[in-house]
Amino acid sequence: METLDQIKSRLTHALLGARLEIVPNESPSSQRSLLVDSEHARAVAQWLRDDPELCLDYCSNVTGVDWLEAVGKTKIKKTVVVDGVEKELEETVDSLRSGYLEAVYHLFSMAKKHGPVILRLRTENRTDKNHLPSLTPVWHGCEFQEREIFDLYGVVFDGHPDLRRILMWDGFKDHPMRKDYVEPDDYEYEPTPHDAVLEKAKKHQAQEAKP
Amino acid sequence: MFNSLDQLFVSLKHWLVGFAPAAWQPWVSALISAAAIIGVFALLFALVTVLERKGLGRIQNRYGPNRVGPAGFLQFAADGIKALTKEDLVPRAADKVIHFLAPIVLVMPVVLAFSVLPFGRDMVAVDFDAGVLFFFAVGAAAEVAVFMAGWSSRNKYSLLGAMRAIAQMISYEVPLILSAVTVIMMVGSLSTVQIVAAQGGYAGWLPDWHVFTPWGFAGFVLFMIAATAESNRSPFDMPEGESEIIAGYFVEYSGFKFALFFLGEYFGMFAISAMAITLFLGGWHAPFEALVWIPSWAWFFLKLMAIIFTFIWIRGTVPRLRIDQLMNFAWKFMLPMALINLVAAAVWHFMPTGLARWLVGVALVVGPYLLLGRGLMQNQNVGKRIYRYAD
Amino acid sequence: MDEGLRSELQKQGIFTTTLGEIYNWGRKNSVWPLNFGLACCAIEMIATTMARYDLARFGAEVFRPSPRQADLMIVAGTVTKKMAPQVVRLYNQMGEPKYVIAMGACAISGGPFKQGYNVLKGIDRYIPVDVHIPGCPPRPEALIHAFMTLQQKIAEQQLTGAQRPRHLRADAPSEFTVPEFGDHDLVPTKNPDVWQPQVLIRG
Amino acid sequence: MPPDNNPYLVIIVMMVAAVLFALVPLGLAWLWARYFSPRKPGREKDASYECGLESKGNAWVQFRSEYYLYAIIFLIFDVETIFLLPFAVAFTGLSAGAFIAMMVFLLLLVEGLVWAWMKGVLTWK
Amino acid sequence: MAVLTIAAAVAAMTLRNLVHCALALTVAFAGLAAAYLQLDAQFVGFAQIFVYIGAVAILLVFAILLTRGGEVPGQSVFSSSWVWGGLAALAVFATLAWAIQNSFASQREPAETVQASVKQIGDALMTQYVLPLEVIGLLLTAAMIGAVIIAMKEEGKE
Amino acid sequence: MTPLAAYLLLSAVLFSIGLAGALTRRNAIIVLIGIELMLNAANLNFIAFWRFGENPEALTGVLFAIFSIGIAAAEAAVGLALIIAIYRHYRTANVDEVNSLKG
Amino acid sequence: MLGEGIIKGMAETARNFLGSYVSDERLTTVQYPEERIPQTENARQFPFLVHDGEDWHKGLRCVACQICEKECPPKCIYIEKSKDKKPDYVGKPQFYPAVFDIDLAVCMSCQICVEVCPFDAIKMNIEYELSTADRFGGLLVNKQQLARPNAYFHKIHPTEAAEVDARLAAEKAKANAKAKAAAAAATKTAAAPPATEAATK
Amino acid sequence: MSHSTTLTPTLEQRGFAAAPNYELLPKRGSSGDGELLEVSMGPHHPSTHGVFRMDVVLDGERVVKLKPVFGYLHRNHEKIAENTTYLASMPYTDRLDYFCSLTNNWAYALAVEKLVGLQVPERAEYIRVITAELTRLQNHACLIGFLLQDMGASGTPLMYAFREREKILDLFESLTGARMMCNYMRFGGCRCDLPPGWLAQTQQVVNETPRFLDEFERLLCENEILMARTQRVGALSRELAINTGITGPMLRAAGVNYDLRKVDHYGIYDRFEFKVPLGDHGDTYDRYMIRVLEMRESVKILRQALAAIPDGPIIDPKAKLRGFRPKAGEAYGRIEAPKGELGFYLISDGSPNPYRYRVRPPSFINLTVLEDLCLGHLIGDAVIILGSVDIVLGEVDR
Ligand code: SF4
Ligand code: SF4
Ligand code: SF4
Repeated sequence: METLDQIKSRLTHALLGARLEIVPNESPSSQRSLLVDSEHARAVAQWLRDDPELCLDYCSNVTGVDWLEAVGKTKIKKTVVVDGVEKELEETVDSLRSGYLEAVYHLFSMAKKHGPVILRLRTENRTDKNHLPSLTPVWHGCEFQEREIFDLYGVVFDGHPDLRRILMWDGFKDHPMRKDYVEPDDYEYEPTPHDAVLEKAKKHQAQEAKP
Repeated sequence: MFNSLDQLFVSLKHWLVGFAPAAWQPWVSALISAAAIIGVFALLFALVTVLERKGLGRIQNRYGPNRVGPAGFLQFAADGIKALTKEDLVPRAADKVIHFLAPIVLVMPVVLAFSVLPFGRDMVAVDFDAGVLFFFAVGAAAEVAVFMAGWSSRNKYSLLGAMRAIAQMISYEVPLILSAVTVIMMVGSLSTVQIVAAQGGYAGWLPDWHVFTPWGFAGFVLFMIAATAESNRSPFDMPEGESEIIAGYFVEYSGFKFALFFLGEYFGMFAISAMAITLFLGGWHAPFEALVWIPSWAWFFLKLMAIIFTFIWIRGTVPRLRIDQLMNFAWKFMLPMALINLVAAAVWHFMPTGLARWLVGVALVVGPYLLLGRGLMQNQNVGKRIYRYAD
Repeated sequence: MDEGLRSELQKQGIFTTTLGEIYNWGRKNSVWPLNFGLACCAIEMIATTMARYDLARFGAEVFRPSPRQADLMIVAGTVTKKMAPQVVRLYNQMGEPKYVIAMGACAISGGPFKQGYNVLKGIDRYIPVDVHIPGCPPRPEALIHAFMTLQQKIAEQQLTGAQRPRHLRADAPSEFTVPEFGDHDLVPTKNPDVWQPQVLIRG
Repeated sequence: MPPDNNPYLVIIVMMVAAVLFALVPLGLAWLWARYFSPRKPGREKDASYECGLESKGNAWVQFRSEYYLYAIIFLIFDVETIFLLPFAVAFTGLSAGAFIAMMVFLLLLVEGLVWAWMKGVLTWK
Repeated sequence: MAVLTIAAAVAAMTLRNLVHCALALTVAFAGLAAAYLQLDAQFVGFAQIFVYIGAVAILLVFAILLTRGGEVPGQSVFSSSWVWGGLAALAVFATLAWAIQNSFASQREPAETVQASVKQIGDALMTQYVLPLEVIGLLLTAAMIGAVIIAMKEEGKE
Repeated sequence: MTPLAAYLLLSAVLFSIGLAGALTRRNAIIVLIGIELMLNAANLNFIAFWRFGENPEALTGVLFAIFSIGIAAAEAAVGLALIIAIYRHYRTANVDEVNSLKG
Repeated sequence: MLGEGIIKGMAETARNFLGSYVSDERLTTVQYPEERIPQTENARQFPFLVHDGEDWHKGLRCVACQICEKECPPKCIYIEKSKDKKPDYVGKPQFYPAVFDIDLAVCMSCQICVEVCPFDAIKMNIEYELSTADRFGGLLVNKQQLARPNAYFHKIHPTEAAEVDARLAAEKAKANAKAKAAAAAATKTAAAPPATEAATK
Repeated sequence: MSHSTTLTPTLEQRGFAAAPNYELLPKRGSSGDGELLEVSMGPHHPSTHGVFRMDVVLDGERVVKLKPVFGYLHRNHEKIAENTTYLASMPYTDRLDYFCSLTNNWAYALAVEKLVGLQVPERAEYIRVITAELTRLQNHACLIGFLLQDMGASGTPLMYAFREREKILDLFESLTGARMMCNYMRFGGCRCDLPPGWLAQTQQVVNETPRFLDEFERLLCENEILMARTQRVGALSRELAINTGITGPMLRAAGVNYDLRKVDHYGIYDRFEFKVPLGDHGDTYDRYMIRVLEMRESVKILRQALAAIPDGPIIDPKAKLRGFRPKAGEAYGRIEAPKGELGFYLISDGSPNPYRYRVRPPSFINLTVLEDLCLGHLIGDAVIILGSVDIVLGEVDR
C-alpha cells in the first residue's frame, strides 16, 4: 500500500482545495492519520473508496474523541493540533487551542486486503459548531457508529439518514462520553468508598444534609 | 379369569350402578363414565407432563425433574398447587367475560371428545352412529376457544398467536378428516366401536389393522402429522412460537387458567392420539393373537403411551416450521395426499386380494408422495449445498 | 419447622399449618423462572439449565416467556438505567407470589460497572430482592445454591399471622413505581418504599 | 354400557362434568385468593404485556385477508366432508356408478382447489 | 335448551361488540344442533356443529377482524330504519305463530322410531339425490371461486 | 316428546329474531348473521316436519337439511367475502353508510 | 426424499436418549448439592486474606499498603491503615489494616488484587455458595471474615501456596540476614528500635 | 417511555428534537389490505439474545419496517476504561462479548502491544492461538444452538452445544481460573503458564470435537425444516456486506474472502494451515453452515498448534503490571474474533489511563444490515436472521 504521504499528494492533486494534513503518531504503532477539512470530507472519502489503487471499500471503525480546551502541559494535544510536527513548537502554542470534537475513521480495503488509512474530521468547537459531514452515504457501516458519536459526544453529522440517540434514551440531555460530563448524583450508599468515590459520597452527604 | 380382568372396569361400573335406585341408574352410569374418563385422563396428563420433561431431559443428556416426590413424579402436584394458588391476573384491556370463558370452552370439547372413544372391549361411554363425526365436530369447538383466548386478551402477541392457531387448525383439519374418511369407507360405519371391531382379525402374523395396508399406512402418517398440527405440538407449535410471539394466544393467562390451557392441549393430544389408535392401530386389539390375554384397555393405553412418546421424541428433535411453510405443507402436500389416498383406498377396495393389489396400492401412495415432496422442496429452492474454500 | 414454632401455630389450628405446609411445598417445588436475561450472567443462567447442571431437577426448567406465568425473576446481568423501567414493569406484571433473585454483582450493586453513568446501582433500588448471589458471573452451582436458598425461604414462610410474607397481606403493595426517563437520570433514582440507603460513610 | 341408555344423557353428564372439571379448580383458586392470598390488581400489573414496554396502539387491528381466503377454502371442504361421510359409510355397498358420481363431486371441488392453487391463493403472502 | 337458543339468538342480534355477536351466534347454533339431536337427526345435528361452529363461526370471526369490527362502535348499532325493521319482524312472527297455532299439522304425533342412520343417508344420497349432490358440488366450487375472487385484493389496485 | 308446535314456534321465533336483526342492524356482518339465523330456522322446520311427518323413512327432510347447511355455508362465505370487499372499498361495513356513499 | 433428514435427526436423539441410560458421556449432569464438580487449582471466586499461624488477627500478611485497593478495577476494597505499626514487620516499617472490607457484591473476581499484592497477602478463594437474602450483612465482608489460615490456602491452591511459602521463606531468610547484619551493626552502635520491637513479640 | 426529547439547542433548531423515535408508517399497508401492526420485540423477548429490541411494523406477518433499538445494556465500558488504568480494563474486556472473553483479551492486548511495542514470546503466542480457537469453537457451537432455539427446537441442539461448551469451559477454568471471565492475557503475553496436563486434556477435547460436529450435522444439517427455514432467508449481497463493513462469518457467508487471520497475519496464524470457507448465497443457511465449517477448520488449527507449542517464557519481560504509562500516541489493533473484526482503538496521552479507549464491536456493526435483511420476510424469519447475525449485547451496547 502507498504511504500516507503518497496518498496525500495524490489527493491534493485529485481534489483541489481540500485541506489535508498528516497527524503524526509517535507511538511504536506509527499509525499516522489524515486530517481532512469538513467541506471536502465527503469527496475525499468518496475518492478514497473509489480510487482503484486504494479501494478502501471498508470503513471499519468510527471513533469520536473529545479534546477539551488545551490545558497546559499536555504534550500530545499540542502535537496533534499543531500542523508542524516539530517538538519545539510545543512551548509556543501553549494553552492556546480551543476544544473540539473529532471523528476518526479507520479505513481498510477488503478487495486489496490492506489498510488502515486513518481519516480524522474535526468540529470547530465543542458547543455550537459541532457539525461534521456524515460519511454514511459513502460507507453504510458508519451509520450506527456515527449515531453513537452523536449520542455520546454530540457531534451532529449532516447528511446522516437517521440521526437520533442510539444508546441513551431519547429524553437524555447530556453527552456522557465527553470529558467534562458530570454524572448524575445517584450516590446513595457505598460500602467501600475511597478516592473519587469517597469525594462523591461526601458531596452527596453534604447535599442530603442541606435541605 | 381373562374375561374378568378384561372387563374389570365394566363389571365394576355395573356393580356400582347396581346400588342406585333404578330411576337414577342411567344418571349414575353416565356419571361414573364421566368421572372415570376425566379422572383417568387427568392422571395421565399429570403423568405425561412429568414424563415429557423427563424424556426431553434424557434426550438432552440430563435427568429432568427428579427431586419432587419419588423420582420427581410428584412434580405435577407441586405445579398444580402452585397454579391453584397463583394470582389470577386479568389485563385491564381484556374482555373479562370471554377471557374467563375461553379456558372452560377449551376444556369442555376435548373432554367431550373422549366420550366416543373405545378404551377397551365394551368400554365406551357412548356409541354414536356418527361417532367419528361427533369427535371432529366437537373438536372444532376448540378453535373457537383459542380464538376467544387470543382475542379477549387484547394483546398483540396473543392475537397474532390466535390467528396463527386458527389458520393452522383449520388447514390441518381437512387432511385430518380426509385421512379418516378412508377408514370409514372401508369399514362402512362412523361408529368408533364398529371401526375397532373391523380390525379384530389376524391375517397370518399381521393383525387386521388398517395401518398395515398401503392406504392405511399413508392415512395413518397423514393423520398423525395433522394431529400434531391440531394439537399444536412441535414442529407445528407456531401458535405458541415462543421465540417469535412469546407464548402465543395465552400470553396473558396466569394461574389455573393457564394450567387449563395446558391441560386442554394435552387432553386434545390424548384424544386425537386415541382416535388415531381407533382408526388405524386396531383400537384395543392386541397386535398378536398370542397376546390377547392381556386386557384390552392395557393395550389401548400402551398404544397411547407409544404415540405420546413419539410426540415427545419429535418435539425433542425438530425445529419449528414457519407459518407460510406450514400452510403450504397443509394445502399443497397434505390435502392432495389425503385426496389421493382416498382414491388409493377405493382402488384397494375394488381390486381382488393379491400381490397386484399391494403393488398398485403402494404405487398409488408412494408415487405422489415422491412427486409432491420433490415439488415442495423445489418450490422452496431447498437442498443441500456445497461450499468452497479460500486459502 | 422446629417444634416450638409448630406448637405455637397449633393454636391457630392445625388446619392452616398443614395447609400452609402443602402450599409452601407446592410453591417451592414449582418455581418457574421468567425467561429473562440481561447480560453475561444470563449465559451462566442458561448454562445452569443445561445438561451439566440441570436446574430442571428441581422442577424449575419451565422458563416461561410471559411474566404472567412466571414465579421467579432472575435478574441475571447488568441493569442499565435504560432497562430498569422495563425490569420493574415486568416484575409488576408478574402474578403473586413472585420472587426475585439478583444474580451477579451487577444486579446486586452495579458490580464492575457501578461507576457507569447508565448503570443502575442495584436492582433492589426498585424491587424487593429475595436472594442475592455474588459473583461475576456466579457459577451455575451458585445459582442452584441460591435457588435452594429461595426454596428454603419459601418453606419457612407462614400462611397466617403477622409473619406472613408480603404477597399474603392485602395492604402490602404488589407493584412498584416504574421509574421514568428523566433528563439526566431516572426519576426517581430509587424507590424509598423498597430501598433505604444505609448510613455508612467512612474515611 | 347398557344399550338402552340415552346416549345424549351421557353427553350431557360429560359436558357438565367437563365444565365442573374446569370450574372447580378455578373456584378453589378463587377461594384461596379470597381467604389467603388477596388479588392485587394494579395499574402496571394489569397493563397488557409487551416485552416490558408500555403497549402502544390497539392490539385489535384489522387483519389481512389471507386468513380469510384459507377460511373460505376450509369451509368449502368442511361442507364437502358432510357429503363425503355418508358416501364413505355407504361406500362398501355402492355401485360403481355411484362411486363415479362421488368422484365427479370430488373432482369439482378439486378443480376449485387447483384453481385456487394456480391463482396463488394457497401461497402465504 | 330452547330458551338458551333464543337468548343467544337475541344476544347475537343486539350486542354491540361484533365478536360477542358471533360468539352468541355460535351458542345459538349449538342450541339448534341440540334440537336436531332431540329430533333424532343425529347426523344433521353433528353436521350442524361441525359446519357452523367449526367453520362458519371461524369465517365470521375472521371477517369481523378483517373489517376491524372488533371494536365497539361509537354510534348506535342500529340502522336508522330500525323501527320499521322491528315492526316487520314482529308482524312476520305474529303471522307465523298464528299459522302454527291453527295448523292441524302441529297436532301430529311423531313416528315411533325413525332411522336416519348415516348409512341410509349415504344410500339415499348416492341414489335418489345424486343430481342435487352434483349441483351442490358445482355450487360449492362456484362459491369458493367466487368468494375467493371477491375477497382477494385486486392486484395492483390501491 | 315435545310436540311439533314447540319446534315450529322455536323456529318461528328464531326466524323473526334473525329477520329483526337483519332489518335493524347497521353492520353488514350482523345482517348476514341474521340471515344465517333465518336459514337455520328454516332448517329446523325441515327436520321437525321430517320427524313428525308421514314418511320419515324417505329421509327427505334430513337430506334437505344437509343440502341447506351446505348452501347456507356457501352463502356465508360469499356474503362475508362481499362484505370484506365492500369494507376494503368504503372502509366501513355499515349498511347505512354504504347506502349513502353509493358509488 | 422429504423427511429423510428428520428421520436422521430422530435417530440421533434416540441414540442420546438410550445412551443416557448406559453411558456417562450422554448423561453429563452433575447433581449439584450431592455431587460437585471438583474445582481446579487455578479456580478463583472471591479474595481472602492469608494469615500465618493460629491467630488470624496477628497473622495477617497484609500490610495495608493499599495497592490492591488502588488497582481493584471496580473499587470494591476498602482499607484503613492502622495507626500503630504491624508488630512483626520485617524490612521497612509496616502497618496492618485497621479496616479491610471487600464488597463481594461488587467484586468481579478478576484476581488483579492478587496479582498486584507484593506481599502475597490476598489470594483467591474458591467458595461460591454465598447467596444470601441479606445484601449488606452477607456480602460486605470484613477482615475477620476474609481471613483464612495459610493451611487453607495450601488446601485449595497447593502448588501456588508452596511457591509462595518458598518465596516468603527466602525473603524472610534474606531479611533476617539483613536484620542480623543490621543488628550486628547496631550492636556496634546502639540498639535499633525495630529489632527490639521484633524481639518483644 | 417519555418522548419529551430535547437535545442540544442546535439540534432543536434542526428539527431533530421533535422526532420521538422514528416516524411510523401510515396505518395502512402499501398493499392496501389489512392494517399494519406495530410490535416491539424485546427488550424482554426470548429470542433477542438479551436485551435487544426490534421495533417491527408488520403487515400481516410480514415485516415492512424494522428498527433496532440499542442501549439496554449500555454499560459505559469505554467511559469506565478512560477513567482507569490500562490493566484494569482487561477484566472489563471479558465482559464485552461474554462468550469470547479470551479473544477480547487478545484484541485489547494486541492494541496495547502495538501502542507500546511489546514483543509476545513464542509460547504465549501459541497459547493465544489455542485459546482463541477454542473460544471460536464454543462460540460457534453456542450460536448454532441458539439459532436453532430461535427456530423453535426445544432445547436439544442448544443442550448438545452447551455440552461441548462445558468441556471447553473446563479447560478455560483450569487454565485461567474462571469459566467465562478469563482475564487471562496481559500486555506482552499471558498471565500464567499452562497447568500440568492441560495440553493433553485439550488434545482430548479437540479430538472429540469432530465427533460432536458429525452428530450435530446428522441431527440437523440435512433437516428439511431447517433448510426450508434458513435457505433464501435474509440473503446478504456481497456489495452491501462490504460497504456496511460486515465482518466475520457473516461476511464470508456472503462470499467475501476476508479473514483477518489471513489478512493481517497477526499472532502466528501464518504458521498454520487452514482454509476459509465461503458461502455463495449469504443467507441464513450459509451463515449457519459457514460456522459449522469454520469449527472444523479451527480443529485443524488446534491440532497443529497443540503439536507445535514450544517451551519458553510466557510474557515479555519489558511488560510491567503496575505503573504502566504508554507514550503519547495512538494505535488500532484488531483480530478476527469469532463474531468478526474486533478492534481496539487507543489514544494515549502519556498518563496511566487511556485518553480514548474505543471498541469496534463486530456484532454492533453487523447489525447495521438487520433491517435490510429482514424486510419482506416473516416475523419468524426476523428472529432467526437476528440469531444468525450472532450478536452479543455486551459488545453491541458496551
Ligand atoms: S455480574 Fe459480571 S458477569 Fe454478571 S452481568 Fe455483571 S459483569 Fe456480567
Ligand atoms: S492485600 Fe496486599 S496489596 Fe492489599 S493492602 Fe494488603 S498487602 Fe497491600
Ligand atoms: S478480585 Fe478484582 S474485583 Fe475482586 S477485589 Fe480483587 S481486584 Fe477487586
